[in-house]
Amino acid sequence: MTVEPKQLKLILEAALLSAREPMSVHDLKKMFDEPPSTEVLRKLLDQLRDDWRKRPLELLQLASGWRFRTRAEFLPYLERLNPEKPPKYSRAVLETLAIIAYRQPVTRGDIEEIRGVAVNPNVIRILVERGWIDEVGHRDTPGRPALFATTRQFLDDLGLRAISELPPIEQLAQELELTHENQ
Amino acid sequence: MTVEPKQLKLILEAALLSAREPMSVHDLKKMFDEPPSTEVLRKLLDQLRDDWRKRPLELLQLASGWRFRTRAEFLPYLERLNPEKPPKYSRAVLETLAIIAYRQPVTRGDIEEIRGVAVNPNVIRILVERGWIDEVGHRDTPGRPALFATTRQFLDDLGLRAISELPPIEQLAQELELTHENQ
Amino acid sequence: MTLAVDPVQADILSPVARIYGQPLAALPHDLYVPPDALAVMLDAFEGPLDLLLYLIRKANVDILDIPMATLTRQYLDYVDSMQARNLELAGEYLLMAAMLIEIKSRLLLPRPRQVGEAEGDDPRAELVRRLIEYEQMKLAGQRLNALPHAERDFFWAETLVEKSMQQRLPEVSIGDLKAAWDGVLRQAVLKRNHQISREELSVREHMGIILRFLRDAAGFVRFEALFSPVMGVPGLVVHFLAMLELARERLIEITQTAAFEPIYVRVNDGGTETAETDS
Repeated sequence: MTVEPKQLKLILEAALLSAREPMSVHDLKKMFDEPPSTEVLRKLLDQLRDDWRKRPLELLQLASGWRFRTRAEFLPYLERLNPEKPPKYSRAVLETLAIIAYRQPVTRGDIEEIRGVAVNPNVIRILVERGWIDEVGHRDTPGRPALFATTRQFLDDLGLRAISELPPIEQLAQELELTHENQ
Repeated sequence: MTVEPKQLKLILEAALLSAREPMSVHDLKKMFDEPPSTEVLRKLLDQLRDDWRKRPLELLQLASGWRFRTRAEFLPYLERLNPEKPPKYSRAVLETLAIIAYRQPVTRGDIEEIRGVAVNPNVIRILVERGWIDEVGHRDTPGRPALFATTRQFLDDLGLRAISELPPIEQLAQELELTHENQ
Repeated sequence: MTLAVDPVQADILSPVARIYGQPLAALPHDLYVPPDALAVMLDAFEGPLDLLLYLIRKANVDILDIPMATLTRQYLDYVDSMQARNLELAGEYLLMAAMLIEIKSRLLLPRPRQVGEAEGDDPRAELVRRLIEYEQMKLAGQRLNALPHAERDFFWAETLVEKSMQQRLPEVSIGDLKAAWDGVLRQAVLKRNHQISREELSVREHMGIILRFLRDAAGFVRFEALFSPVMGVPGLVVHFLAMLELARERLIEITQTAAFEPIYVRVNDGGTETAETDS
């Protein structure tokens, strides 16, 4: 028996919504005694994709076939259902970030001087890629080293309005003395 | 931030369509910073169920929560996709399952008494491996035999919310009598 | 429905066969199943109760009014044929055979009926109870089987969630930053080779702002263009201090061709000119 197009589309939808793997047109044809033509199936799949335009899933055509996938905008909600431990930055990254935040603009050399160890280029790259620091110029010293400063996005991501809202440095200096005295 | 109801429903839909398990209202709340009330969620879930009335999936309320499943009418098509047929359970398995479901918690001895034959250990193993029954304790009689009961997954897999939704046993007794009268 | 307790009437072997009080001229044709046929169905039965139910149903008799003699004979024929073929299966069946024979013999013993005698006193009562319970469970098993099963009759929705679409970035709090800074300070103190001084943070921030502005402008910028009234007086002062600091650190170049001419500022791109004299 031939299935009418409307019913056909529902069958495709049922199959794709319950499939564990992407489904090729070849796979989809297996469901029918008298499989619709590849052309018809493609047309229906395109329609289905359009039908889902405003829905929380999207129908994707992948290398191995068609599959429904949750739209990216819903991932933050789904993420909370199975929270994975958020990754952490290494101590080197955090200290470098702190130095840039408190002493900006600074060169790699400044950071090395303060931390007492060479700066791994990866550390700078991580922070630049995160959009938290960028090069704001070069110091006019031999080698013209790049100067790094924190960005607006850094402030936004940390919920600050301005760098001055960071725990003030005076306080840190006092703590330093206290720590020092306690030692 | 509060999410508006329309968006809320899309989020619920995204979560339910992609969840690997039934989702309780409690689970669903985890997705939000400021979770909507249970009342609001239930209303939206009901709406969602209605929205899907004419669609190839149905939203079901099961023992452990809400989940989408394919409607029965699509089975003939979908089962062709899985050449591996699910196992048909033997009468021994089905009768043992029925005794555990209706008389729980029961020991192996109880099952043997009702069926009048020894329980094949494989029968219990099949049901345990399917996740439909498990040991819930021991009866305080000599030998301290294990007590078996059905699981939440048994209910979920049969589309039930509670054991009370099983075909009632009183009805069976009535049918028994009716069968006789008709003869 | 009441139990017919007259043992003689209950025994279908007697010339007058009655089922539900209805006399039968002849036995139903399928009451007797030849043992050979039963043997074929050897594995079809789930046990003695199942076999008994089969025989009772075949005989079209009421489970509550079992013709013990016929039933027992049929049953024993079956067990005999089973024993001939498969001895190990016979254990439970033999036990049942013994029970049937015992019930039959008790029924045959004439016994005056007591007033108010409970139904349970019918020797068949226990057997009937077990048969009913077993049949209930047998039917319940069929009912369960008829319910839609996951993976057999329907499938759960299973769509893709690609978590990798959402890259999880490490979170840093102000506290983390402060802790990191504390760590840096402790290191610095231990090394005693670095002077930590009090500093106005906002000047440092504005140094970055100016540098970024100049970088994006890529060339000379008029001095005034670096200031905006929306900064407010404190902001303007800090901004100005930041500019002085930048000049001092030779990070920017400030030029003025003549007195009262516009002042231009640009990033110090390494040119040999210095702007200090003009600042």
